[in-house]
Parts: sequence; C-alpha cells; structure tokens
Amino acid sequence: MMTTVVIQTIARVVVPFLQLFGLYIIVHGPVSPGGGFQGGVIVGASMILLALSYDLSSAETKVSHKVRIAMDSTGALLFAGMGLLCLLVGGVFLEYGIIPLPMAPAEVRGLMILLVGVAIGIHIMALAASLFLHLAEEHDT
Amino acid sequence: MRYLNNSEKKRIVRYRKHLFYLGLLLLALLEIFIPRDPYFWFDGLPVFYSVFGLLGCILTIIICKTLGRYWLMKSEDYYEE
Amino acid sequence: MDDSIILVVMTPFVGAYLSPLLGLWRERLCHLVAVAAALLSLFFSFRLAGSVLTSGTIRYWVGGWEPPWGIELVVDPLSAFMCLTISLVSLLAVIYSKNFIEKELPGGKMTSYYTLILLLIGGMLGVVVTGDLFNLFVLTEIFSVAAYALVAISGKRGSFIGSYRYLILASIGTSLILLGTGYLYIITGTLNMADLSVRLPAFYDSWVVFGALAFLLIGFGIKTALFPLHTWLPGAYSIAPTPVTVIFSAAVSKVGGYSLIRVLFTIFGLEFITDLVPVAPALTWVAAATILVASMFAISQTSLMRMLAYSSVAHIGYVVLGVALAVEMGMTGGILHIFNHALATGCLFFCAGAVIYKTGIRRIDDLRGLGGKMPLTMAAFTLAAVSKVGIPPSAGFVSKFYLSLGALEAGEWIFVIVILLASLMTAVFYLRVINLIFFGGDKHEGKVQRDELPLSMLVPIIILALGCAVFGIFVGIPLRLVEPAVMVLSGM
Amino acid sequence: MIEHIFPVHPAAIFILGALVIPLLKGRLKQIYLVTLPVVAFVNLLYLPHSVFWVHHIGGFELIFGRVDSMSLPFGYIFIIMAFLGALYAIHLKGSGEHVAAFILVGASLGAVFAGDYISLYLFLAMMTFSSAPLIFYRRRKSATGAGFRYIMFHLFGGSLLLAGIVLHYTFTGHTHFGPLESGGLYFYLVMIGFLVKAAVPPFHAWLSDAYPEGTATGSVFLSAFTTKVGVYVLIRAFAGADILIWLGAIMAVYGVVYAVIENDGRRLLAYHIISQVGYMVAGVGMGTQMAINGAIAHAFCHILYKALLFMGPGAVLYVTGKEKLTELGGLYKTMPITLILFMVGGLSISAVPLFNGFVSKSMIVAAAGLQGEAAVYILLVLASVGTFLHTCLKLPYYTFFARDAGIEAQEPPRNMLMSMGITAFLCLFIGIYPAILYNILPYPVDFVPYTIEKVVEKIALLSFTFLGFWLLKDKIAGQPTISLDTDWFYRKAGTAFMWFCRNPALAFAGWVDMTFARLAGGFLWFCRNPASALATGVDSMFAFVVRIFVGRQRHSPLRALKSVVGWMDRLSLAAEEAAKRRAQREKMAALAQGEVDVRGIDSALFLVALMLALFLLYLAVKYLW
Repeated sequence: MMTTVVIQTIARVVVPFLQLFGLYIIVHGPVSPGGGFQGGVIVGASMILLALSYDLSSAETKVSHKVRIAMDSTGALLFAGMGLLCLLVGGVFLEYGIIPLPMAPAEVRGLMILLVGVAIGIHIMALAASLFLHLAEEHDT
Repeated sequence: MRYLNNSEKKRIVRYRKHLFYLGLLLLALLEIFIPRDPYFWFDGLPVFYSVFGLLGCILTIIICKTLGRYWLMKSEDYYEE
Repeated sequence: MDDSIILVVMTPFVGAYLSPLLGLWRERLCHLVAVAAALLSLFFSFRLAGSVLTSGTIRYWVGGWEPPWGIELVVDPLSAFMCLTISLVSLLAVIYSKNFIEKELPGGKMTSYYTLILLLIGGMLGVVVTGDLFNLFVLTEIFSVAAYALVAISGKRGSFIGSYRYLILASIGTSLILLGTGYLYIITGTLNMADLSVRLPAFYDSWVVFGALAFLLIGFGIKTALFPLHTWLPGAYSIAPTPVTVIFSAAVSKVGGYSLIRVLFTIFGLEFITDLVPVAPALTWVAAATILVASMFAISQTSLMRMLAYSSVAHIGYVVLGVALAVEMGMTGGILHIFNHALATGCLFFCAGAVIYKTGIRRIDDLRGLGGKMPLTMAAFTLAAVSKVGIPPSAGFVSKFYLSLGALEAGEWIFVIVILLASLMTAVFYLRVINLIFFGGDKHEGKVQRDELPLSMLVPIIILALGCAVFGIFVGIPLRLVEPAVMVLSGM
Repeated sequence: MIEHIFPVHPAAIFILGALVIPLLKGRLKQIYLVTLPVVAFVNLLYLPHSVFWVHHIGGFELIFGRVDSMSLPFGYIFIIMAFLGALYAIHLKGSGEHVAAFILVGASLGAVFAGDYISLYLFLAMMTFSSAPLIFYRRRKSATGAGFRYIMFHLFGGSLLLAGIVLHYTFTGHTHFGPLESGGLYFYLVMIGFLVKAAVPPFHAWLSDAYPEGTATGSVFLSAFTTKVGVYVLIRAFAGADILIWLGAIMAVYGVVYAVIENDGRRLLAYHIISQVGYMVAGVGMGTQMAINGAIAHAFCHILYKALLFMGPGAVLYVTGKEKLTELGGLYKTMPITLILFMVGGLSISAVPLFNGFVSKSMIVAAAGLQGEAAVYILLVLASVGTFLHTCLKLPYYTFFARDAGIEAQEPPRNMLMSMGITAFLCLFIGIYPAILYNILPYPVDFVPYTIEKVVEKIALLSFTFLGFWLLKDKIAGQPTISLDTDWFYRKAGTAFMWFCRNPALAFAGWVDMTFARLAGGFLWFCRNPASALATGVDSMFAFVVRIFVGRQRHSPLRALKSVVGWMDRLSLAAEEAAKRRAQREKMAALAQGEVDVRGIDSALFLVALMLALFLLYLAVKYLW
C-alpha cells in the first residue's frame, strides 16, 4: 500500500476527532438522530483510516484480534442482557419502562436506550474494524 | 447287491421289472373292476387314471422340452450380458 | 405472556456471542456453551409447545409495543412444531460436533464454528416464531449468512466454490424475498403477517400482489431447494461439516418450506392460492417433479453424501406436495413429514459423517463390509433408510400413508402413483447401500478397526434412529401438534 | 390357573425374541433357538378365539390379534415350522440368519392375526425385509441380484396394496380386513398385492428367482411363509372370487411346465411351490366350505413336506456345495438317510396315500369335482402327475442315482437329520391320522380321503406316471440352462432404468447444475460492471440478430435484394463491427484480469436512458394495452 508522510500526519490528526465525534453520536442517540450503530461505524472507520494510512499491523496493535472479539461479544451480550433483564423484572423483552429505578418510566427508557446504544456502539465498532481488517488480510498475505 | 456279479445283477433287475409290469397290470384291472363314483363322465371311464398318468407324463415331457428348446431355455449367463 | 417465545430465540444468540468470549479463554468451553444453549432452547420449545397446546396461538409484543409499530412474535401450533424439530436436531448436531469438529476442523476454527452454528440455529428459530414479514426476511438472511460461512469453514478444496454457488443462488433468493416483501408493503402499508392477511383481500386483483407472490415463491423456493432451484444443495451438503449438513437437511430447507407455508396460507390464505390464483396446484406439480427427478439423480450418484443430499431434496418435495394439496390429510402428512424426515435424514447424514470420521470413505462402493466394523452405526443407518423408503412401522410410512390419503382426498390420484413410485426408487438406492454395507464382503480387512464411535457421535445417531422407529408407532405424539397446526392453517 | 395368564401376541414372542439372539452364545443359543418356538406354541394353544390388541393410532383402528379358526391353523403350522427350521439351522454360528428367520416367523404370524389392513401391511412389509437377508447371506453376486429383485418386486406389490388400502379407506371409511365386495379399483389393487405374495403368475417370478438363491438353511424358512401368508390373505379377502379358480389351475400346471426344463434342484422345487400354491388358490377361488378347508389343510401339509423337500437339497448343498442336477449324481451311497427322508417329502407332495399330501390335496380336487369344474379338475390332476414326475422321480434320480458324479460326501450334521426326521414323521403322521388336521379346520369336514376307490385311482395314476418316467428318463435329464420367465420383463426394465439414471438423467442433472452455475456466473459478470455488460450484451445481440436476418457474407444469394436495399449492407457491416467491439472489450477485460473497468459519465447517461426507456415502455404497455 502506498502511504506518505502527509497522509499519515493527517490521519493522526483526524483519528481522535473522528472517534470523539463517533462517541458523541453514540451518547446522543436517545435524544437526537444517531445512536449506537452510526457512532460505532464512525469509530470503526477511524480504525480503518489508521490501517489505510499506516499499515495493517499497526492497526492490529491498536485493536488486536482478541480485543475485537471481546468487544464484539460483550457489546452484543450487553444488549441481549438488558433485554433479558426486563424479563427478569416481569416485563416483556426490551420493555425498558418496567425496570424499577427511581425515575419516571420515560426517563428509565431513555437511560436504558443510552446504555443499549453504548452496547451496540461497542459491538459495531469492533465489527466494522474486524470486517475491514479480515478482508484486507486476505489480500495482503 | 454290492457283492453280486454282473449277470446276477441283470437278472435281479429284469425280475424286478417284470414284477413292476405285473403290478401295473393289476392296478389297471382294479381300476376297471372296483365300484366307482365319478364326478364327470370322463373320469369314470375304465382305466382313465392309468392312461391319464402315462399319457400325461409323456406329453408333459415332450411339450415342455419342445417349448424349452425353442423359446424358454437360455444359456446360464443370459442376464449377465 | 409466555417468555419462552423470546427465550427460545435469544438463547442461541446469547450462546453465539458467549462462545467467542469464552473461547478466548478456553476453546473447549465453546462446545459446552453451544450444548447448553441448544439444550435450553429445546427446553423452551417444549414449554412453548405446551402452552400452545393449552392456550392456543400465542402473540408476543417485543418491547410492549403494539403490532403495527412494534415487532410481533406469533407462535401457533405449526411454529411450535417447527421449533421442537429444529431445536431437537440442532441439539443433537451440536453434541455430535464435539469429536467430529476436533478432528475435521483443525487450527482454531472451533470458536467460529460454534458461534456460526448457534447463529444458524437462532436465525432459524427466529424465522419460525416471528409474525412479521420483514423480520422473516432479516432472520432468513442471518441464518443464510451463517450457513454460507459454515459451508466454507473447512477450507478444503471445493468448499469455497460450493459455498460461493450456494451464496449466489441463495442471495438471489433472498433478494427476491425482499422484493416481494417490499411490494406487499407498498400496497398494504404493513409488514405484520396477521395485518397483511386482513388487508390483502382488498388488493386481490392487483398485479402488484401477483408480483409479490411470485417473488416470494421463487425466493423461498430456492431456500427450500425445489426442482429446478435445488442446484446449490448437493454441493453445499456434501462439502459442509457433517453436523452442519444435518442441520441443513433437517432444518434449514424445512425452514424454507415453513416460510413458504406461512406466505401461502397465513398471508395469502387458502382461497387465494387455490381458487383465485392456482398457485397450490402448480406447486404440487413442481413438488412431484422434485420428488421424481431428485430420486432419479440420487440413484445415479457415486458419493454417499451427494446421494443423501438428492434424497433429501426428494423428501422436501413430499413436504411441499402434502402442504400444497391443501386438504386436511395431505397437510397433516406434509407437516408430519417435516419431523419424520428430519429424524431420518439427520440419522443418515450422521452415519455418513461417522463413516468419514472413522475411515474417510465418501464413495458408496468403498462402503463394502462396514456393517461388521460399525454394527450399531450401520444398524441405525438401515433403520433410517427404512423410514425414508416408508416401510412400516417406521415414521416415514406414517407420513407416506397420510400423503397418499391426502392425494386421494384432493382427487389427485396421480400423486399417489408419484409417491409410491418414488418410494420404490428410494428403495433402489438405499438398498444398494445397505446391501453393500452388510453383505458386500469385507474390503477393509485389517485397515479399519472394529470399534464404535465416540459416545458423543453415537448417541445422536441412536436417538434419531430410535426416533424413526418410535414415532412410527406412537404417531399420536407429533400428531398432537400437527393436527391443530393443520386446523389453524386451513382456517378451520 | 392358566386361564388367568393373559396370552402374549405370538408375533411379539418371535420378533422380540429374535433381538435376544445376538446376545447368546454356544449351547445356550442353540437351546434358546428351539425353546422359543415351543414356548410360542404353548402360548398359542391357550389363545382363545377372540379379538385382541386393538390400538388406535392417528385416527385408525389397528387390530393386531384376530384369533379365529381361520387364522389359528396357520398360526400352528408357522410355529411348528419355526421349530423345525430353527433345528435345521441350529449349527450356524452367526446370529444374522437366525434373527432374520425369527423376525420372518414373527411377521408372518403378525400378518395372519392382523385384523385390519394397516397392521397387515405393516407385517407384510416386515416379512419382505426380514426374508431378504436369508438370500443376501448367500453372499454371492447372483444371490445379491436375486435378493434385490425380490425386495423390489415385493415393494412393488406392497405399493399396489397400499394404494388399494388407501383407496379402500377413502371409499369405505374403514380399514377392517375382511371379504371385499367385487368391483372398484381397490378390489383389483388389493388383489394384485396379495397375488404377488402368493406368487400367482404373472407375479410369481420373484419366487423361482429368489428362493433357490437363499442359503441352505434360509430357503427352508423362505419356502414356508410368504406364499402361505399370501394364500391366507386371499382366503380372508377373496374367498369365492371366480378369477382365482382359473389362476390357480393355470398356476398349478405352469409351475410343472417350468419344473420340466429346470436344472437347478432347488429352483425346480421352487416351481413346485408355485404349482402347489396353485391348488390352494384354486381352492380359495371355489370358495365352498370344502374348498376352503382343503386350501388351509393343503397349506398346512405343504409347509411340512416342502420344508422337508428343501431340507434335502439344502443338506446336499451344505455337504457338497453343489445344487445343479448336471453336477450331481450317485449320492445314494454316501447319503442314504437323507435320500430316504427326502423321498418321504417327495411322496407327500405327490399325494401318495398314507402321506399327508394325499389327505389335503384330494380334498381340493374333490371340491373341484363336486363343483363340476371339469377343466380345472383335469388341470389339477395333470399338475399332480407332473409333481410326482419331477419332485419324486426326476430330482432324487438325478441327485442320488443316475451317473455317479464321484462327489465326496457324507451325511449332513445331526441336527439337520433330526429336523428332517421330525418333519418326515409329521408328514406320515398326518397322512395316517388325518383327523388331527381336520379337527382344526374352520369348517366341519365330511370328507373321507381313504376310500378304496380314491386310493386305487391315485396309485394307478402315479404308477403309470412312473412308467412314463422310466421310458423317457434320459430325455428329462437336466441341461445347463436357465429358463425365461416373467422376471424377464422387470430384469430388462430394471437394467434399462438403471442405465437411464446413470446416463441421460445424470447428464440432465449435470446440465441443470451447469446452467445455474452459468446463470450465477453471468449474474456476477454483470454485477462487476453493469454498463460494460449491457453494452456488450447489446452489441452481441445486435450482431446475432443481424446475422440471422441478413446473413454474414455479402456474397449470398440475397445479394441482388441487398444491393437494392442498401441499408442491409450497412446493417451487416455495423453488426460485424459490433461483434468486433465486443471481442475487443472481452480482450480488454481479460487483460485487466478482473479489475473493475471504470466507465466514464457516458455509460451512466446510457444507463439512465435505458431505465427511462424501460419505464416508458412499461407505461405504454400499461395504458395502451
């Protein structure tokens, strides 16, 4: 892959902002357009940018295979767990309003959706990076 | 019988043959003379069963062998081809 | 509301994400996780079946939102029946995987294998319980993608090509399903199946509805592997790892059939598909062609796996034939055959996999004399084959009998001939194998040890084989679910 | 005391008992094999006349035990036969044959006591599958083929039967197995299904094909059950069906005809089974009480003497490994006991007075006589001449006498001789004391077999047959041939079908596969660069169409026309150019090796235009047509 100092430098500058922006979108999910998926993709894209501008191995060191798997699974499990939590307290799957917290049901919903957004964000960012890195590996080696 | 010589063997065989023919004759006579209760007009005929046995046997053999020779009998690997 | 309905789907999915996590730590744990997940989902299936039997169709609103807005899960007797079949076969396949996968998939693929297989199971169960056409499509995609990967997972020569061909055809199928779904959505403005069935009659004369029906039929036809859309199947079946093949033949293609039934009977309704647009009669002919042609192809195969694959295609034809006859007996036979065929074909593929595991044999001619080497396995093979031919008192006979009665009930005596002829043809190719196995002399003198398989492989084989015999005698057990399912489908 | 013990189903004793056999070894196994039938027999003795074991499965009523005077005689003889056959085969080390044989016995008993069509079908199918191993265990190629054909033909018969049952259910709404009223498709389907079991021509060829290929001990079992079950079910459903009289009479002679030209000893006996079953079928067809009695009595006796007859050549086969008449001869010196016991069987089948065949066969013949069926009567008597000729004269003559083939031999094992001895004793016992048989028949018997008249007639008939044999005995020596029979049809058809599957069908399968692979490939190729693909497609289509309508060469006979209409030339040129462009594009694509060919803005415009055109077309079709 062809990279230059210019590209690398710009990438180094852009990546933190990208990730920050992604996180912003994740946490603003409940109140504004955006959410776990979109934010997760943006954060994942920052990894992809890293891999493109440097090389695959440096991206691998930032998010290794094991970390990606762990993030991926944890995110999904968190999401499922929060859904199943509602079953435990006697509701329907994903019926967040029923969770007994000292807040109004709407607020509980908002909170839970935020948490779910985060979970999905973790899941998706690992996934997006994994997809790219796996596909790139095949060609590189 | 194992210890007899050839001419004696032949004699015994001939003797038995004659006995057999005699038996056949006796049977045919019996069939004529005992009272019968036939099912049909033909099986009450005298010596019907004797004649039927002899002719039936011979005809069966001849007809079947002819059928076999010209149609039904095939060499043993007929189906293997 | 009964939570089993969501748990039955979520358990495999949770297992699917738990297994890579635990796999990072100890790879062997994946198997345990998978077994536990499958076992739990079987347990929930049983509970589901119980509550369906006592209280009729169950509706479940995810998140508590009402159907037009929220996602609805619906379990009627047919869904419960499918759930049981799928989770039973899946559990056995997962148990069977233990030794098989350790030997056949070296090099750290175990984690991905169990993740994928659980995704496959979860996807199928999801398809079965969902009450929403779009969810049906999404879940179909989920299990299809898992299936593509599982076909290719061994990385052996030909596995990529097999997977690729499967992928191309199946993607065409899913695209058509999506198109059909979209058409229905455009015209009715809803994706909920129950809603659709209420709103559709107003649009019965619309070309859009016909188009949607055609797209959905072809799409699910590919998934079901109806002739001539079956071409992906033999390649995929013979290449995938055996437990996966078992799930494919016993569950995946049946889920295609199930979706077909849902589309035809639940969404469009009996009247539409038999009278207004005679789709069902056309399907019966397609199914009949599938049965005969696939049986013929099976006779000509030299590889055991491919032979079984074609035989499986033929038997899916039985299912579709029975259902498409759209009379009570026929539908009973067709739906019952989903279960009976799952038992038999699962057992057969397990046995074929066991032969591969132990000897590496794939060709039918090389099977000579294996009966003496693996007596239990081969006895199970025979039992399952007998069930497939449809000899009493095996389970296969029962469904064959009901199908024949159904064909007569529908006044289509020609299908009785098809069924009987096909069972003769089935007998031809299974008898050939059985004869080679038991009476073909001994080709492997000394080469193959006389011992049975590891327990993890033997137990599923024997359970399925016994199932073939037991459910031929105690027909009442599956019929308890099948009969109400037929009632619900035919709107009685 | 004993009345309190609830009887067990005889079939269950054998089928479940068979599953225990593989677990036993040595002497214990041998004892088990002969005790099980004894136990079953005692159990059967205590079975009262009634209907037992009714189960309801999936909306159908399954009656497993209809015990009455019709089914009991068959039950008795089947269990006796199981004992004799087991004793005869007791020396075998392996379990497979024993298991198969006992399941066969159990299934036959099940079929006999079945009271509805579904359980009957169940047991008939089980019979097919359990009897086939007795053939396969011969482990030679011809046996495999024969066993295969055996199963397939019975499955065919079974399919017809099943179709009949299904039709019957559809029309009548029940599956009770009883007399069928004539007419209707199911009547014929069920009848054909049963005729296959009873080996009635033209559905008989499986018998002469498969039985001789069975193992020495297996054929003894085979000879006893399938055809007799066939006769039993015919009695149940078709007693008095006129067509059976003629089928039976013809069948009786048919078997004899083939026996004349047969070379294989056991095949000759197999043809005589067909012939003897012919008597029973004719009896069923007559349908009078006497005829039915005769058919059942004859089935009873037939099982005994036919087993004995199969045991003889079986013993010869076991000792010498040969069964062809042309390969045998002169065994009377080394196997005298076998010869004597075999002759008892031979005299029984020939219905010589004092032997059991006489007391049963003459009953059927008398029934034919009393009904005034002259032609049937003649045919039946003729068949009995042929039977005597072959089974009792030709077969032993060429096996035990004739020229000495110089084969090393000795008497068979003791258990074989014992079994043959007991069978021979039973044959004689029933022949001398027929009342014991007559007492268990369903209808009261007022038939007296031993009158001077009948005895003399019979002896005269057979003695003169002997004379005929003696005169022609060299003419009927075996020849090393096989005989064409109705199996020709399905053997040829089977080969053709297999050829069809292996060649055209396989090619078709390949073609279907390839077509879809191409389709998928084409789809991929299209997706890789739709614009280029479309352009190529249009080019090649254009070239193709023009070539068809205008012709490729400008020096064609259409030249004059073309010069008049100049545009054709131009079209043709354009087509060739299009073809060239297409070739060039493909060459470029090949050079690019799969890399995406990035198109300019013009292709995008082209695509948009195409879409627009299609849309307009759609509108036009929708509103104008």
